[in-house]
Amino acid sequence: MPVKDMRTAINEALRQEMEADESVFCIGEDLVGGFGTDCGKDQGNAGSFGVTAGLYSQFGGKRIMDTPISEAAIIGAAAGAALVGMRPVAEIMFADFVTLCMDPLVNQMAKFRYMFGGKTTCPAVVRLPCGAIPGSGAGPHHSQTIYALMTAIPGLKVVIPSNAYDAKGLLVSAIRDDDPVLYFEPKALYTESCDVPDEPYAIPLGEAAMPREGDDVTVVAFGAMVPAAIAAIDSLATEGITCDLVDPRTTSPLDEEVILESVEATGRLVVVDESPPRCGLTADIAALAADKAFWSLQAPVKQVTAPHAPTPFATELELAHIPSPERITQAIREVLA
Amino acid sequence: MPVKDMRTAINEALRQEMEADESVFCIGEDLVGGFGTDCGKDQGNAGSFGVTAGLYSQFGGKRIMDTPISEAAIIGAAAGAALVGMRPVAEIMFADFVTLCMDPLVNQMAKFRYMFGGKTTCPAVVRLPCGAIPGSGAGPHHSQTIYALMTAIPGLKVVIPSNAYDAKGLLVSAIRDDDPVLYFEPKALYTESCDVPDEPYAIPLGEAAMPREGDDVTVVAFGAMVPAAIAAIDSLATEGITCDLVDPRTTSPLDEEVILESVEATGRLVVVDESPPRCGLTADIAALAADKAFWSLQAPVKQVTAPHAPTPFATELELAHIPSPERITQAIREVLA
Amino acid sequence: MAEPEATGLSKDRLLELYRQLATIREFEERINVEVNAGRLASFYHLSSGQEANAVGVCAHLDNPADTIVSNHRGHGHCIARGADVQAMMKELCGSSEGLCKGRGGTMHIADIDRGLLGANGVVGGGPPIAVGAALANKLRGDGGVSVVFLGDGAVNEGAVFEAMNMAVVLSVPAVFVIEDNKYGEFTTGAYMTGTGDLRARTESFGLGVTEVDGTDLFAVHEAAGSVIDHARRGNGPAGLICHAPRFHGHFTGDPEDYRPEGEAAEARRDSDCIKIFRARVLATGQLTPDDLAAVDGAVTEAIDAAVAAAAAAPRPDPVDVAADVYVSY
Amino acid sequence: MAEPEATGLSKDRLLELYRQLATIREFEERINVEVNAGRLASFYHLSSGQEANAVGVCAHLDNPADTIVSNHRGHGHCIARGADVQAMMKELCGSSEGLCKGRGGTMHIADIDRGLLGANGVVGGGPPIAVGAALANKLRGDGGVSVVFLGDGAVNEGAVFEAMNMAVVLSVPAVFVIEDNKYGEFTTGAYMTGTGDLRARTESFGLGVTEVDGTDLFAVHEAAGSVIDHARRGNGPAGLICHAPRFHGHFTGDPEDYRPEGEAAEARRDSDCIKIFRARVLATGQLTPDDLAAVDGAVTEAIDAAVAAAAAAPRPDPVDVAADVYVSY
Ligand SMILES: Cc1ncc(C[n+]2csc(CCOP(=O)(O)OP(=O)(O)O)c2C)c(N)n1
Ligand SMILES: Cc1ncc(C[n+]2csc(CCOP(=O)(O)OP(=O)(O)O)c2C)c(N)n1
Ligand SMILES: [Mg+2]
Ligand SMILES: [Mg+2]
Repeated sequence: MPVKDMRTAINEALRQEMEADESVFCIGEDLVGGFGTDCGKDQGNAGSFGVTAGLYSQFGGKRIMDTPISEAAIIGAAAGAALVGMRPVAEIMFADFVTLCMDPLVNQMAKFRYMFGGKTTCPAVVRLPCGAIPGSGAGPHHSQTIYALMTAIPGLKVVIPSNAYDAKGLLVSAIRDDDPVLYFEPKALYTESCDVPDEPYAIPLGEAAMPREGDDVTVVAFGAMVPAAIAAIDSLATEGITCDLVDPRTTSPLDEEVILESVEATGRLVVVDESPPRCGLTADIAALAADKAFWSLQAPVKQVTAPHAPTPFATELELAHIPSPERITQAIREVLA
Repeated sequence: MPVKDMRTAINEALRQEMEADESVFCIGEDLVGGFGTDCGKDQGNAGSFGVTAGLYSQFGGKRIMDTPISEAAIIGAAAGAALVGMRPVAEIMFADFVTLCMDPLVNQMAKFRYMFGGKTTCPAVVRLPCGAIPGSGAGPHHSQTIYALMTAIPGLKVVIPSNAYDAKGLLVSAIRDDDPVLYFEPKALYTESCDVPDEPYAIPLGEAAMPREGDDVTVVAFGAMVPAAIAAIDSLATEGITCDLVDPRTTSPLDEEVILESVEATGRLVVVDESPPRCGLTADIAALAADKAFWSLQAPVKQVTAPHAPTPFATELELAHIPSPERITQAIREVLA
Repeated sequence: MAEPEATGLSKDRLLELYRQLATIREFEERINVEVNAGRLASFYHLSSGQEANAVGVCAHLDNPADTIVSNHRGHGHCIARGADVQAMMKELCGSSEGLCKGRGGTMHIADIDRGLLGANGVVGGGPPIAVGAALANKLRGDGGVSVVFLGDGAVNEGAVFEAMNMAVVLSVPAVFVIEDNKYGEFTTGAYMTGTGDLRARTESFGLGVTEVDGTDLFAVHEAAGSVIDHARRGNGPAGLICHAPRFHGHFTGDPEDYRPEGEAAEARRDSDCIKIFRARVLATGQLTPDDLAAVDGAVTEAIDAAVAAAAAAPRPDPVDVAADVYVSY
Repeated sequence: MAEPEATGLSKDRLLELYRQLATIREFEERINVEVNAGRLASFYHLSSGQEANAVGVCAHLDNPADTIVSNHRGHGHCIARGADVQAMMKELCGSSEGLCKGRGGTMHIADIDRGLLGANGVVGGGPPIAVGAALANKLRGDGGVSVVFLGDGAVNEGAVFEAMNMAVVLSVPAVFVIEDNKYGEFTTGAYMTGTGDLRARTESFGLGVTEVDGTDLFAVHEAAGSVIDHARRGNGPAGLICHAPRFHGHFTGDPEDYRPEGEAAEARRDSDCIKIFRARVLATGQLTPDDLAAVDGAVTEAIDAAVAAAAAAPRPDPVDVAADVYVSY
């Protein structure tokens, strides 16, 4: 099977869904680049991360369009276009900037169907490059994950792929879904590769993956923390400690079943996320287990997260902010102690 | 001691702190009313909830000013004024509208001190009337609590008073605090009264209250759910079931100690909030216990929350959305079963 | 013989426009009565006095692809767009037979089949949505336009500016109808808008703006016709500013302490778009007192029926509190 | 004798202004070198070409209560406002001795003691903050002003419009300096701003706006002087638009695929504010080649020293990752 990185996988999903369905279009800042210039090329830089490369050449300015730097209008417009049946794929250049379009996300898109009596659909996708790229020094305004805030909002679906294969299949599902879907792209993973089929395929939203299986501990990790957890788990395997690793892939809906089954089998749970600790995904999963898998639990539920602090610029601090395989290993050992 | 409702208690804290400190001023929409009209009165309606009544007459337009309907500019301006040493108290008319000023809250105020190397302070207070008023039909855009989203943000402090006495003392502390504080006012409690001293007093941020003490179960409840929990607990007391009720009063910082001590004593925990369930305060507290009080826990940790749905308009649905004393009672019984 | 040229509209058309004006007025006034009588519990933003804005604009939306986006003061827009008044009244009562099953209420009335993309509880929430709907019109080439109603207070929300600019940049058929009733809640538009010159400010974004007396249905109708036509023909967005007073407070129960004594009463006396309409059509002879009385009678009957139906309508089942959050989950 | 009237500035002043221009240029160009050599890891938004905007404006901020609010392309503003270049360079390297202890980095340089309220990673994040600082100036009556720098791309953020309108409504001494370098990232300002007429649009909010050639320090200096004076005297906010090219890509490492071939080289050749300054002061005879060379030498030395100091500066201790989030917690 062809090996592709996550950037390419996402690009392929976009291209194939645009080919398959005329109502799919892309909108955002600098997705194409060069609007208004005479750069003598088909397109400019194709986004901050090159994810949308080639789409303008293939589909033209009616299917992929650059906008002013106006996040609220971009997401509001996606909401309106979706409400009348289009399938916009909007991009917020960095997830950190959802602060500027929370209203169309949280008060509009998320609530349309419910508050309009179940009579509308809003099949919009919002793509959000998120998280830190360790060592890049992106700093406090270009490193946040944001996905926990969005998971809290009834009416939104939230996707966080952890590898290129899932990225493609989940984006295909997100675009075909009739509900608004926030699709987070962990920036640290853009250049990570794996086998990705050329043809389109859909991975259902709400089904967790289990990239590692074991007996001793259940580890649940999200997005960029999945490879970190794999590293931790694989290193412990040499000592004979084996873990289930659950990658929920979507946090809303959440595949509670797979998580609970695993915890019931192992009796021990470590939850890993690169976001700060308060009211986050790790607490959400830990609380789930403390309620519904309580009688199986044999040790405290450990959360491995960033500290309650913004993401710092300096590499040493940035690396101390993002949970490392070592910290995950340590947490696994703790719940086994 | 004089009996006052929460609205009056908040008004008194504002007035007394404005009297005590020239750098305190109020800014927001319709805090005064009548700007630009010739209404022939000292002021108009004094806000949607009358909380700021009388301040304009006493302090004039330099200390309390109405603005255009521009939430981002209001909170951004509060951030800027606080950064140069003023103590603004800004109001967002309904907490639901933080969607429009998330950036100055989350990316600016919250991060200033950290990203500027610890050399700045931002002593701003943002007042946010929040939550549902049962039976008022305020609907999906005028009923949200929002405080869990803000608790997740490093750099912000979050206050949620549950009675008039605390409301005054906590607002005094919030105004005197050198960090940005989001002060949530559960709208359902504006008309609830209790003893409130006339003189100014400060309740430290980060210290929980324990309005009920008991042996069997620890109940943690926030804001408007505190009276609901009291009703539930008092009704069970007649059956000989007694509960600790922890009212954290501030969710950031959180008084972990009081919660954990209580759970260690009772071995059972029910957490109550009127927000939807995902990535919220109830999960946060449950996860805390599942980690740090694990060995004391004798039963699954139960969360009593709104469903994963927006707040509906119709009274029957609204009442089904907000946790009732009956649901709290049932959860207490469950953890005792 | 009368002078039909005076309005340029057929008798049937005039009767229909009058029916809409009268329906909105009766609807709003009845809500006020119901609230005062304690039979409605929420707070409602009434549009009495501003009926001609809604009716004059929506009269031109005859393409099935046309949409409107309304705001918190949306009953009139919804009625003018053809929403069923019984289903609306049921919604305002929170019935499960309401237009939104009682889940949205007064500030969230929507009827997607009629191109009514929702009232909105967030001031300034609507314009970006309308830009999106207009973008869909453009991409589909369906000849539709999207009209958004916003107030003279809403114009200072950042999202509104962004929407205006983006509508121009993407050249979409969005029409911004600014209803200037002189207030945003308890504060004047004159205070809140820097220059006070809303038209110049809006035009500076690159939208042609027409300003009109919103108490004169015929003026609104004519101006809206050209503005909408401009957008429909692919010339990009356009703006319309309608000046008309609100007769009630900001919401039902507003003590109106901020309002100069007698202002509302004066507006009711001298600036009532319904009185002005009646005087005009009677003067031209296009409609007779009997014609109008017949409409009045039918409207009263319709609203009576709506109120009665709403009072008797089924209540939602609490178990449905979390239904319809998603299509599938 | 030369003609000092030609610039109206003393020799000392001219030397200082030149020192600032040259320092910013050298600072930015050296970062580019360091990045290309792999010695700096992050991405940096360089302001080469736009130095005169920063220098010409900040020259007028002589009241201790004056503040500036910068943006992502902020090195020049910070230097012109008097931030220490060694502490800045250390910050860019992530040293614990950096101006922000290595926690903010290139996009968050702040120096509160010098009235520098922070660069900003959020486009459009600055203007509301400046309105707040200006409001503080007004409430305190301290005679200070608050100046915010923003780009021709940032102008379409809703918060910017809100800030402009609110500055007018509250009549605060805020000065909006719009730096038009023709691009927001990879897209032109001309495309992104509906009418293309930024000045008219800004003025429509009720701000007087002066437009100036940002490659001419003297023009910027003069225009900024009146604009700031206007605000300082209590006449409310004002705007200044400076046109000047950016020599580099949007950030270090930008492939600049969107940019017409040779555009940047041409700008370096014909629109270099430093060349233009030099030619002018040499022509008037106010400064000699030796004067300029002396400054150049000192500047190179200072930046050399800064780079060396930054390379040798202590690294932050990972245990401090969560320090200083709060004053107390
Ligand atoms: C974002 C937001 N801010 C504030 C409010 C509270 N609010 C409701 S209506 C209103 C005034 C709106 O004024 P205008 O746009 O002129 O409409 P009008 O009420 O006059 O019809 C305000 C401030 C809100 N609903 N949404
Ligand atoms: C809210 C937000 N949206 C998008 C970005 C990404 N971004 C960084 S700089 C920039 C362009 C800004 O253009 P302009 O204001 O003209 O400043 P210039 O870079 O030209 O100095 C963009 C889109 C951002 N940092 N913040
Ligand atoms: Mg109004
Ligand atoms: Mg620019």
